Amino acid sequence: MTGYSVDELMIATLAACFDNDDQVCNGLSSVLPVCAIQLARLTHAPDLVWIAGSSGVDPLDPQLTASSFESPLWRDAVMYLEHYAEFWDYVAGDRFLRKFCVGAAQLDAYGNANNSVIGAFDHPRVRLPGTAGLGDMGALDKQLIYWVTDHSPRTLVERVDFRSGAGYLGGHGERARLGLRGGPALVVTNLAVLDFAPDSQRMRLRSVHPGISVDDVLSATGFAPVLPPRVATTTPPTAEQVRLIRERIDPHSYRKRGFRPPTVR
Amino acid sequence: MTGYSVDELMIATLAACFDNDDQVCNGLSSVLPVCAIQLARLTHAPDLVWIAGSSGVDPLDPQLTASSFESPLWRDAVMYLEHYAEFWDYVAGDRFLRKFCVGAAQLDAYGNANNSVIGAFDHPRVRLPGTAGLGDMGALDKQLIYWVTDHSPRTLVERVDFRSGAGYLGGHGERARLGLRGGPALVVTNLAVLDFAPDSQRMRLRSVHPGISVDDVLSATGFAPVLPPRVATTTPPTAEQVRLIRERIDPHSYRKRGFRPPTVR
Amino acid sequence: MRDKVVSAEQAVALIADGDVVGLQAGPTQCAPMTLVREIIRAGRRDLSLVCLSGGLPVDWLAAAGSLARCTFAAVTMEHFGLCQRFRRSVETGAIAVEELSETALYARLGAASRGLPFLPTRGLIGTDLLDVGNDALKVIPDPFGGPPVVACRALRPDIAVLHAHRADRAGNIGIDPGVRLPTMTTLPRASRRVIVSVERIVGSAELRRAPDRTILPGFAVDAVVEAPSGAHPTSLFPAYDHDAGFFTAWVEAAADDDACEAFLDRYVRGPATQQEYLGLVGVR
Amino acid sequence: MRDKVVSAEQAVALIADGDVVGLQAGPTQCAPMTLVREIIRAGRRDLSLVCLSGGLPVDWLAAAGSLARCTFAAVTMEHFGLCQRFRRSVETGAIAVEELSETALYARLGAASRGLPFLPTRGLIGTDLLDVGNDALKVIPDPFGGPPVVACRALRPDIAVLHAHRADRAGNIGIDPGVRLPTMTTLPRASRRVIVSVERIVGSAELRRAPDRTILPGFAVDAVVEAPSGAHPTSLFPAYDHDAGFFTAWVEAAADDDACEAFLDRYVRGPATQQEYLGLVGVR
Repeated sequence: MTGYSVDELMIATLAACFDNDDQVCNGLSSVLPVCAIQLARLTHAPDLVWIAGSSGVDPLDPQLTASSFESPLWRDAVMYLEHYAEFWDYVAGDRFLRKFCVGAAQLDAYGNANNSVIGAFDHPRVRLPGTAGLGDMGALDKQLIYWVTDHSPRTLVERVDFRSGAGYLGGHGERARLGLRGGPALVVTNLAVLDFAPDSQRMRLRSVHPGISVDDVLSATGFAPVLPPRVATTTPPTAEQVRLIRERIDPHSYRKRGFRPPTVR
Repeated sequence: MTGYSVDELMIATLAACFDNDDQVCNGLSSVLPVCAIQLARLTHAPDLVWIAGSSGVDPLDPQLTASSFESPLWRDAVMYLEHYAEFWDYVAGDRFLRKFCVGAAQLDAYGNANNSVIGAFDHPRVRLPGTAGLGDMGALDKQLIYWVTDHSPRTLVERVDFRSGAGYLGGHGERARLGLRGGPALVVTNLAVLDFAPDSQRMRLRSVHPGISVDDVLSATGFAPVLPPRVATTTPPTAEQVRLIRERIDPHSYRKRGFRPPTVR
Repeated sequence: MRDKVVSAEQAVALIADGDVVGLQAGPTQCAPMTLVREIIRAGRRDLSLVCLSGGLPVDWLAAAGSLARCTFAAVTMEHFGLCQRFRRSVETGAIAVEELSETALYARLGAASRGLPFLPTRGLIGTDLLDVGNDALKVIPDPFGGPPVVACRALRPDIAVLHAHRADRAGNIGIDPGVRLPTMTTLPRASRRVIVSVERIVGSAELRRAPDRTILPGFAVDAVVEAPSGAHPTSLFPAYDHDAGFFTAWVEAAADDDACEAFLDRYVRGPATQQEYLGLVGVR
Repeated sequence: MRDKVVSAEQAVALIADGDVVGLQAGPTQCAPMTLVREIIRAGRRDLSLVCLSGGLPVDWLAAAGSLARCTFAAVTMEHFGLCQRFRRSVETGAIAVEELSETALYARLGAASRGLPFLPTRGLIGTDLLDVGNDALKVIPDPFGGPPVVACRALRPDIAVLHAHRADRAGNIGIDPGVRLPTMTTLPRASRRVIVSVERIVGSAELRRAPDRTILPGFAVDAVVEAPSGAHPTSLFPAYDHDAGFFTAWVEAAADDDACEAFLDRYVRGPATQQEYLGLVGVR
């Protein structure tokens, strides 16, 4: 077995965000983060506490299905968390669950996210699923890690149609002035990895995936990200990581859903 | 078996307060209300829902001990209520648990209750146990049913040293003007039964127990209660009620604790 | 003992046109589907739905024209995609929307269940959801000098509708070991009345063997309906998973107006009883 | 896996003089008595105790001079009467008091556990507890136009101390079927650090057989101490009842200064280990 596909690269990149002392949960429609959490637990972060589906703590024998929110995922959990009083209490404090993987329909240059509407709120062109927990996570002291399977000018825009979740708002410290701590930390897409420039808090290209050029990324992005002097190449997954993903974590390839045929010219 | 003692009369009087559709809980140090709840369930109110020790719903086989707050009391409960989110939620709403039996160290002419201090709050002569749930119950839309085993000028006073629980405050509608509904409904003592005059909301003598005169009550009371034209005699418990209390509900006579030797001249 | 067990039809008679209805449902998780079908069969209109993150039942109610309004944190069927009938009804303005974050929705329900006028959240700050004219949300100062919070006004549904594993005739509701589903107890505590469908009516003695798995006391439940597989096609673990084939069939039908109506006629309005429905969908 | 199991002495080393200590205890119900004895043995001073309705452990801590302050809804040993040493310390001014109603205390802890600056309650209105200079309570208007409520400022103990049935080495805490004791989960969620003593350390596999009976996740627990009968003389149902004879002996000793000191020397400061203590009090 040689090679890897982009989903596997993204999983390995997300996995590297989790430290051994972290706790992390996954939400709805989050097969990629689930694979990343599992990969981290099986490699560099064996003590990483996973709250599967925001419900089951530290499952021993999770069964990945097409859903990242159904009961098989937290098989053999050591504890169930009640969603309102337990899960959200642990999130809302400042000690636990400091990192969140977030998928969003639209993401803008300052890391604000939209899962609500395209168009006007009251008469939208597209009614999206809704903010769910994103409207909370964005306002709390969390590191948001965005993942995007469809890096395109439609998903990465200069300004979101609607802010369902607070990123750096207009940038340049506006978030902190509103009294909010934390904020977006990383954006992992099917083309590149981006972070946020410290001063302007505008999205910055950090690395392009092997085989993707900086120009590929720029033409697939709906705004001009900050370009550092040198753009690295994303570290590809190791053969062992790929093996774990394919054989152990996701043998049925649920992770492939949500990826379109390559959109890069 | 003939006759009855005053604890049994009080139990029967309290039991008559509970209707078949009510829910009722008991707190700490509440053997008398527990006996009354059980008596009601065994006689006129078989469907009365009892939340034993504010913890166990509808126990089938409660075992009365010296404590009214330990686990044997809710043996064979159909549900346990968590104290904060479940018990207090059901209390704080306006649909359930509309009546509360309350014991207090001091009670005043307008039904305010003190379980906090005798003397000044910061340097009390006597530090009492504390308000517990009384400070909540008094502010909610509940009917408070006070029970007093030691009717004396020390326990029934013109004005409590400290308001741990709101009754009618200064009377004459002050409670309602503060936006509070409900309030004290009945006071069952070892000498008499009192309620509250509709206009002044001052305590009013309703009935004296058999063998007790109105003057006995007045000289044992630290204020002048409202006297209606006719003061009835409290209905004594029936032989069947006494038998149930003695043989079935409280065979070990825990209910006798807290009663002093007769204080009436 | 007041016997709370009634038919689905009798239970749904407790719901009036225009009511605020709290619905227990996840994207594919446990919803009271027998009762949802009955609501549609009974032709209820102008309902204001309150549902944390419901999927297919929200889509059905939208498709049947039962909804005037919906309060939610998400409406989605997860891997089966957006709820297309709901989505279109919102886009045409037929259904008004109150979108809340999860903590804000919990705060609104929690305030109602606690008899409070509001509860605060630190969520939503920095989002546009505070700027869409929602008068149930107010940014207020912290009286102790910290940063402001969002006061979320109590939301008290007229009726809560949910599904669980078992109940006794007095209406005490028990669940099998497992996660307590989101809003499963908050929603009924917040609501004026409560209807619960269950897999099985059992004797109270069965509940008394594990009182810590009783989630609602009978005094707070108005009606209980026995409905085996009553969450189908949503999941009720550990009893059964969601029916992926049925979800897919609905997604396909929902794409077309006629197919959608035919689907509702066949599966929702057609079967007169739960047994008939289960036979039709091939369960058991 | 980070192993959380330590000795009582090591656990209590996490508590500093002057700390705000949240104590799980009822009037005669489950308190972490092994840890309370260790706090006294270690000579901790100036503690601010937070305890919903504790009894004997509060009295012991008062008698030992460990307390500067106490936040409570009640301090009582129910049928064993008032806590006489605590009472006298308050009457002499040696211990300052913050008395709260139950909902106000829950609101203060609940706000801390939810990361909120305050939570409101409708309790306390009309009582003098709002007029004793407690700056953690403020009557505020309802921003939606209803009657005012009492905002209760978040109270975040430095450390929570509690006792339960079992834990695994990762610090996941499990209980036997029964009531979840008041504050048993609220208090640790509100606190910066958490110490739990348990009857038995078990393998994680035992907890995984009934995850709905795990009440605290290991990541939120800092230290676990194995202490069989570690709640004695308070009760831990269904394992054991409170020890009425021992309570009575304490009540008698507490009536006299010398007898009180002798009692503490014998039962609290004397035994070096839990086994020695249990031998002394005749348990097992």
